[in-house]
Amino acid sequence: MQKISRETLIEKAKELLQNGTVSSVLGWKAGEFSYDVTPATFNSVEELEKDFVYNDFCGANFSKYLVKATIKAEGKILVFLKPCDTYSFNQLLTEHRFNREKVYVVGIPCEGMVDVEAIRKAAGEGIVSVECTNDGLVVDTLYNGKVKLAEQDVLLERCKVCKSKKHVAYDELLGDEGEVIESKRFDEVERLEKMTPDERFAFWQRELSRCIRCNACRDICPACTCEQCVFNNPKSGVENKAAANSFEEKMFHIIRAFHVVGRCTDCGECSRVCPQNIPLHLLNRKFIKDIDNFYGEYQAGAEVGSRAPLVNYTTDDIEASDAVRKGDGENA
Amino acid sequence: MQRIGVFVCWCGSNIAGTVDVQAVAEALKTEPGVVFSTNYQYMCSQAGQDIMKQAIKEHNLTGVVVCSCSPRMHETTFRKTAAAAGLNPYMVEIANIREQCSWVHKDMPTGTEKAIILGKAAIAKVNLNTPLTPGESPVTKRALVIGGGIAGIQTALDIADAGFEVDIVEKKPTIGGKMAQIDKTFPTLDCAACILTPKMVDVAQNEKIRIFSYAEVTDVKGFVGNFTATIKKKARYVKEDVCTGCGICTEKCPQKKVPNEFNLGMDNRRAVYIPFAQAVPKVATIDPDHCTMLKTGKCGVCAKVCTAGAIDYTQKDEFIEENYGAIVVATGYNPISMDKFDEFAYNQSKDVITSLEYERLMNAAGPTAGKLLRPSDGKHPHTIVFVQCVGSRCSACDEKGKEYCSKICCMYTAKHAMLTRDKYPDTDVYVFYIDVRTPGKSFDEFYRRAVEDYGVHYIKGMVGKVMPEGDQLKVRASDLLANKQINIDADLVVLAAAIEPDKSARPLATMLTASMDTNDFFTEAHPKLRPVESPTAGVFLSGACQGPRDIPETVAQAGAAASKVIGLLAKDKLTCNPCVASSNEIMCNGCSSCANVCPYGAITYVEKEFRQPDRTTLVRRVASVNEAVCQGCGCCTVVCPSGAMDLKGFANNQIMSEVDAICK
Amino acid sequence: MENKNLREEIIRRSGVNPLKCMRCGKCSGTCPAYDEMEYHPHQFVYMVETGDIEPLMNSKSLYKCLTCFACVDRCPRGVEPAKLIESVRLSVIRQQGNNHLNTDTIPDIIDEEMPQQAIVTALRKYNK
Amino acid sequence: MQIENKKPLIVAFCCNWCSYAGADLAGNNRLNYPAEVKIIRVPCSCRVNPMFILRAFQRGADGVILCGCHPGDCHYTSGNYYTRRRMALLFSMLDYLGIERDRTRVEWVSAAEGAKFAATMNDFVEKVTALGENKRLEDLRCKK
Amino acid sequence: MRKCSLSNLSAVFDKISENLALYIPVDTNGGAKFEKYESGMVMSEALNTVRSAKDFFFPQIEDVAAFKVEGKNIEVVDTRVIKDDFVIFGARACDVKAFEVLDNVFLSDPVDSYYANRREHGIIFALSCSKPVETCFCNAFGIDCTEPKGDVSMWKTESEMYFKANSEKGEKILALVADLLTDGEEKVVESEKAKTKEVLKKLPLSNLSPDKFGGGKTKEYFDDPAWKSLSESCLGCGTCTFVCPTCQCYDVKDFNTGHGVVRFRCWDSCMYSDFTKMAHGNPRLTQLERFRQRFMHKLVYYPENNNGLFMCVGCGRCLAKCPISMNIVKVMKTLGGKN
Repeated sequence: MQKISRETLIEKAKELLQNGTVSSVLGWKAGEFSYDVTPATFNSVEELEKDFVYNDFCGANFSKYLVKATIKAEGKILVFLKPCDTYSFNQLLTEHRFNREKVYVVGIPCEGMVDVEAIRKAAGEGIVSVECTNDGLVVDTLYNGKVKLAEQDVLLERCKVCKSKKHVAYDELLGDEGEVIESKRFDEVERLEKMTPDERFAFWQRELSRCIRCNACRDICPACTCEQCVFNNPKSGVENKAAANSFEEKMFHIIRAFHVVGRCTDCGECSRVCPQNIPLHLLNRKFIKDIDNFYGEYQAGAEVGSRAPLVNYTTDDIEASDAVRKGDGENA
Repeated sequence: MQRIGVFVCWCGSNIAGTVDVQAVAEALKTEPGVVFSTNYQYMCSQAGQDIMKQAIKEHNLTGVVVCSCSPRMHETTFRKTAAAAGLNPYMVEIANIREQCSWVHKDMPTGTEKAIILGKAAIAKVNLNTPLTPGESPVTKRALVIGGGIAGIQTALDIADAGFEVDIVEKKPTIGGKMAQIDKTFPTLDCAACILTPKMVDVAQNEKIRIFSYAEVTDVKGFVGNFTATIKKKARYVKEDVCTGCGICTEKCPQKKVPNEFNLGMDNRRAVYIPFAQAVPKVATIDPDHCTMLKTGKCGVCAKVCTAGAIDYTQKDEFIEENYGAIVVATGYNPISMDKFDEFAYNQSKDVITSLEYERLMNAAGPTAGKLLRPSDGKHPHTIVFVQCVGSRCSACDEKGKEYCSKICCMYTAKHAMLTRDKYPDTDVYVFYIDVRTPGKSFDEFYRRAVEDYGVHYIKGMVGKVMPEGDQLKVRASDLLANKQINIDADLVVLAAAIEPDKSARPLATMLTASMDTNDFFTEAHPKLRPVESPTAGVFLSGACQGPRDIPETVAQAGAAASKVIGLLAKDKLTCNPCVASSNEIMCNGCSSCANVCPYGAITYVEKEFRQPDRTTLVRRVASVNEAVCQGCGCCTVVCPSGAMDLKGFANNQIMSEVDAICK
Repeated sequence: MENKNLREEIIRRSGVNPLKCMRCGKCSGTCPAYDEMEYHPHQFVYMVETGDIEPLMNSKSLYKCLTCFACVDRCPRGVEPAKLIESVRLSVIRQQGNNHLNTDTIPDIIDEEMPQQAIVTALRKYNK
Repeated sequence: MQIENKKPLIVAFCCNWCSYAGADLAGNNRLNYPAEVKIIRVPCSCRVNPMFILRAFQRGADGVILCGCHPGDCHYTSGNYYTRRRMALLFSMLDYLGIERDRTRVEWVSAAEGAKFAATMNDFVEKVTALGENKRLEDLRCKK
Repeated sequence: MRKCSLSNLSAVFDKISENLALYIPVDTNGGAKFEKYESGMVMSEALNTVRSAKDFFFPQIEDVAAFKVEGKNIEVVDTRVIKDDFVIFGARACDVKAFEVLDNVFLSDPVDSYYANRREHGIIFALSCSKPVETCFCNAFGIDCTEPKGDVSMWKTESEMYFKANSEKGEKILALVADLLTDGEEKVVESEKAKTKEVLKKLPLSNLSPDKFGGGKTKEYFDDPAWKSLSESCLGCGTCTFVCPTCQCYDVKDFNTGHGVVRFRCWDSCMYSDFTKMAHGNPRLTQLERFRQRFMHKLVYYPENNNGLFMCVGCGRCLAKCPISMNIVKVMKTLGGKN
C-alpha cells in the first residue's frame, strides 16, 4: 500500500492549480476495475476529484508523456513522479526532449507497484475487486472468494528489485526522500550468463518467439522517443511490421536494446507492458551490467547532462574480445 | 535506375593471371543497372581511360564500376576520367580485384568467383550512388593568434611575413609571456630578454600585426576560413594611443603595496604600472583592484602627473568583433600550485621557492637586481637544494600533481644549478632527481657540464620532507644509489614545479570546439602526422598549450603552425570533402549524441520550425552539419538512434547493399 | 662530506673523475667478480665521489677486483672504475705504513726470480 | 568424416586509412588468405553500424570481422575508441543471446601490417569454419 | 452427445494427431497459447489464449507469393503451405464468433483465397466457458459462452469432456475417435451451463450494452469531444489490435532475399502512425483520428456494412493487455453514457 494518499496528491494539485503555478495535471485516472488505471490530463479541480487515483496500480511512468504534453500545453504541467520515473525524466532532459520550464515536478514516494498478472496467478482468475491495506492486499475473486496476498509477492518485477527510492529530480517533494538501494536486479542476468551458450540460445529463442511486434515495449519506453523509429522507416533497411522469423525477432530486440544503451534507466516499463510477458528488461540490464563492469558504474538519468558510455571513451577501454569473456563472468 | 558501365582491368597479368577477366565482364553484364561491360589490358592507361570516356558518352552511362587495383591507387584517376567525360566523379566505384583478389588467391576459379562478387558489390553500391558536389567556402585572409608569448609572437611574425594580417590577443598588459620572466635560456645560456625583446619590438612595428593586449577572446563562431571572434578589450583606464610609456605615473602613484605579479609577488608595484621596462605595448595600466581613485573616487595623482593626458578613469570594457580565416591557439602554461605539497614546506618558509621564482631572483631586473639573496632575510644562501619532478609524473592523486613529465624541468634545473655554481662557487648545490631527461640538441652535454665541470651534486632520489628549523631548512631525502637516507641543512630549496595548461584553455577549447586531453592540453589532429593542427579544421596549435615544451621546440612549432595557417590563407576558396554527414531534420530528435562524438565539432544545433499534422507550427532542436568542418568519419551515424544522420558516399543503404551483394 | 682529503688523494692518484659517472651500472654489469663483492664497481665510484671511503677501505671487496679492466674498457663515460679501486687499495697500503717507493730504489730490491709482471705491477703501484 | 564441406562466408569491414591499406599490403606481398573473406571499405571502423553486422548474418554470412586503426592511431583521432565500446557491448550481447562468440571479431590492423591482416583472416576463417554454418542468426528466406 | 473422461483426453489427442495436425492451448511463460499437439502435452486450464484463434486463418505473417530472379528472368512461385485439414481444439465461443466477423470480410467478394483455403481446412472444436472472468463481456454482443458454435461444441465438467458435432467435418473427427468416447447425457451439460450462467450475472460488465452504437451513428459520434481525452494517453502501439480476434487489417510487403522476392502480408494496426500510408501521406495524422478509427470501425462502420454485426466479441483481451488500460469498454461507456 502506498504511504501517500490520493487525497494528499489532490490537495497538492488543487493548490498548484489554484495559485496558478500549473494549468494542468498529469495523473492517473480510475478505470472499470480496481486495477485498470489510465494516465490522463486533468484540467480542473472537479476532474481531479472525480477520477484521480493513486494506488498500487499506478505503475505508468509519465516522463515520456512530457515530450508531447509540453508542446501542447499552454501553461505549466504538474506531473507526479515516483523515484524511478525521475531518472527517465532526467535522461529526457539530457537529450533535450522537452522544456524543463514547462513542467512542475512533484516527487512522490513509492512503496512498489503491483502486477495484476501476479495477482491473477496467486488469487485465481476473476478479480472482482482489490483492496490495498497496510498488511497486504485483499482480493475478492469470483471463484476463490476473498484471498489475502502479501504485497511483496505480487509486486512488479522491477519493484521487487527496486534500484532507488531516491528522487533525482523534483521541484517539490511529498513525503520522505529515500535512498539508492543495493539491488539484486542483476541476479537473473548473472544466472543467464552462467548457462552454456546453447542454453542461453534456447532460452532467448523461446522467449522472443512469443513476440507479436505490437511495439508496446518501444512505445512505452521513455528512451524511445525518436521522431521516427528505424523500424517504421522503410528507408532504414530494417523496417518491418511483423517479425517474419526468428531472425527478425532477434534483430528487433537487439537493435532496440542497443539504441537505448547508456540511455535506458532500467525503469522496467518494457517488461511491464509486454502482452507476452517477454523479460525484455534482461536485455537492457545485460547492457547496464556490462557498462558497469567495463566502464565503471553508470546510471542513466542520475544527473542531467552526464555523458552516456557510448558517446564517451577512454584510451584504455577493454577490447571487444576481452569484453565478451568478461561479460560472461570469466576473468579477463 | 542507373545506367552502369563495368570496366574490368587485366592489369597485364597481375589480375588476368588469376582472374578470368572475360568471365567477370560477362557475369556482371546481367546485374541490375548494368548496360555495358568490357575488359581491357590496362584501364589506367590513356587508351583504357579513352575506352571509359567513349562508353560513358555512347551508352549514356550514369555510373561506372572499375574492377581493377585498389581504390587507394587509382580511384582518383578514374574519377577524373569520368569527370572529363561529363559524369559526376562520385558515380565511380572501384572493385578491388587485384590487391584483395588476384594477388592473394592462387587458382583461377576461386579468383574469378570472388572478383565477380566484388564487382557485384560495387555495382550494388553505384546503383544507390548520387552525384556529389564538393562545397566551396571563402577564406577570410586574416589570422587570430590567441596568446602573446614566444609561441604567439613567432607564429604572428611568420604569418605576417607571408603578407597576411594577424591579430594577437594577450590577456596580460604586455606580450612576452613566460619567456620575458626567464633569466637565461638553456643550453646556450644567452639572456632571454636579449633574444625575446627584439622580437617583441618586431611585432609592435609590423604593419600586418595588431596587438590586443589586456584583452580576451570571449566568443568564437563559424568554421574554417570563416571564423568570427569577439574580443573583449578590458578597460586599462589609460588611453593606449595617447600614453607615451614615460612611466611617471608608475613612480608617483601613492598606492605602493601591490604585489608585483611579474616578479611573482616577491616585490611590489604601484596600482598603475608597466609590467617591465621592455613591455610591448609600452603603455601603463591601472589595476582597478588597487587603484584608490577607481575604488573610492579620491586620488587622481596619475592623471595630474600625466603630461600626455592619457589617464581616463571612465574607460569601459570594449568588445570588438572581427572575422578570421584561421585561429592559432598559443595559450601557454603555468607552474602548478604548490599548496598541496606540504612536505616541501612551500607555504611555511619563504626560502622554499619555485624555479620560476628562482629565475626572477637570478634576473638582473628582478626583485634583488640579480643578486642571489634569500627571500626571508636577504642573506646569501650557501647550501641550495633543488628538487625535481615536484608534481610531475605524479599519478597517485590527480588532485595533487600531474601524471605527465613536464619535460623542461631537468634542463632548467641544470641551468639554475650551473649558473649558481658559476656565480657563487662557494655554494653547495644539490639536485635531487628521479631521472634526468635531456633529449635535445646539446642538452645532455649541458647537464653533464653541470655535474662534471661545475660540481653540482646530482643525487638519485627524492626529497621526502623539508622542515624549517631556525633560519635553516632541514632537508631529508633518499640517496638511492648509496641506499641510504640523507639529511642536508639547506639555506634555500627550489622546487621544479610541474607545468599545466593555462586555465583559460578549457573555456577557449569549448568555444573553438577543439578537443582536449584529460590534462587540458589541446589534442592534435594526428599525433605524428598533423602535430600542429587541432582536429577542428582551421584551428592550429602553437607552443605549450599542446603539451610541455621548451623554447626551441615552441619556436619550431610556432613556425610550423604559421606555415599551416599561411597554406590555408593562401587559398581563395576551400573545397570541402563531399563525403560528409548530413542530418535528416524531420527525423532528428535533437538528442546531441552525434555532437558528443564528433571529433571536429562539425555538428551544431539549430531551432527549426516544423509543420504539425494539426497545421500548427512546432519549433524543434535539430542537428545541422557544417560541411566545411565535417571530415566524414561517420561516427555520428551510428550513435543516432533514429538514423537521421547519414554519411554521403558511404550511406547506410549503400553499405547494406554491398553486404547484400556479397552475401547473396 | 667526510674524508675530503682522502677523496682528493684517491682521485688525484687514479686520474679518474668520478663526476663523469652517469650511474649506468655497466661496470657492475660486466664485472666477473661481482658475486664476490660487497660493494660493486659502480658503488665504488659513487662512494668515492661522495667521499664515503672508510667502508670501502675496510671491505674485502677491494681485493676481489681482478683488475681485468673490463669496466675500464666498457665504461661509456671513460670513468675507469678499476683504476679507482686500485687507488683505494693504495690508500690502504699507505695507511698500513708502506709508503712510496722511489723508482730509483727499485732495481736494488729486484730479485732475479721475480716475475716480470710483478715488477711492472709494483712499479705501477708504488710510484704514484 | 565431414560430409558437408560448405565454405564459410566472411564479411570484413575495413577502415579506409589503416586496415584497408593493410589488406592492400597483404596483396602487394602476395600473402594468401581464404577467398571467403570479402572486404567492404568504410571511412572509419566507427562507421560500422550494428545493423550492418546483423544484416550480414541475416543474408548468410558466417562470420563478421571489423578492422580498424590501432587505438590512438585513428585517422579521425577517436573513431576506433567508439568502435571498441560499441562492439564490446554488442558482442557481449550476442554472446548473451547464445550466438557463438567466434563469429564476430574486432582487430586492429595498421597500414603496415599486411602480414597481420593475412594471419588474422586465416585464423578467423579457421575458427568460423570450425563452427560450421551460421544457424543462430540466419534468415531462411535468404537461403537458396 | 458424446463424452470422454478428462483422464482419457490425451488418448483422444493422440488419436486425432495421428491423422491430422491438432492444435491445443498449452501454458507458456507468456500465458496460454495454441500449439501443435505432440504426445504428452497438457491442455491449458486458462480461460483463453493470449493471442486469439484468428491466427489459424489469418496468421500474423503469410507469404502470398515469391518471385525467383535469375539473370533477367523472373519466375513466380506459389507459397501456399496449408494443404491438409487441421483441428483447433478448445477455442472459446467469442473466438468462434470472431470467425464470422472475419468471414464477412475475407469470404465476401472478392474472396481472399488464402483465408478461404485455411478456413476450408480448419476444423473447430469449440469449448464452452465454465469460469468467465471480470473482463468478459461477450454477453453484450449476444454471444452465449455456454453454447459455442464450431464444427464440434464441447463442455467440460469436473471430470469429463462432452462433445456434440455440428457439422460433417466435426462428425468425421468424432468418428475417428469413436472408440474413445461414450454416450453422454444432455442434462449434465445443462446443469453445467446453468452454473456458468449464474456466474455471468455477477460479472461487472454484465450490463454493458452496445445498443447505442451500430450502423448510421457516424455523425453522432465522429466529432464527439470525448475522443480527445480517451485517446490522449494512447501510446499508438498495436497490442489491442494484435490480441483482438476480430481485427483484420494487414499490409502487403516485399522482402528482397538477394536472389528473389518474397511477397507477404502481415497484420497492421490502425493505431500505427504509418497505417494506410499512401503516396500522398497518411489519411489519419493524429493519434486521436487513429484511435477513433479503431472504435468507430468496431462499433459503427462494420455493423453498418454487416447487418448490425459488431466487430467486437467481448473476449476482454484488450482490457487485460492494453499498457495504459484504455479499451473498448471505456469508450462505449464514455460515448454511450452521454446520450
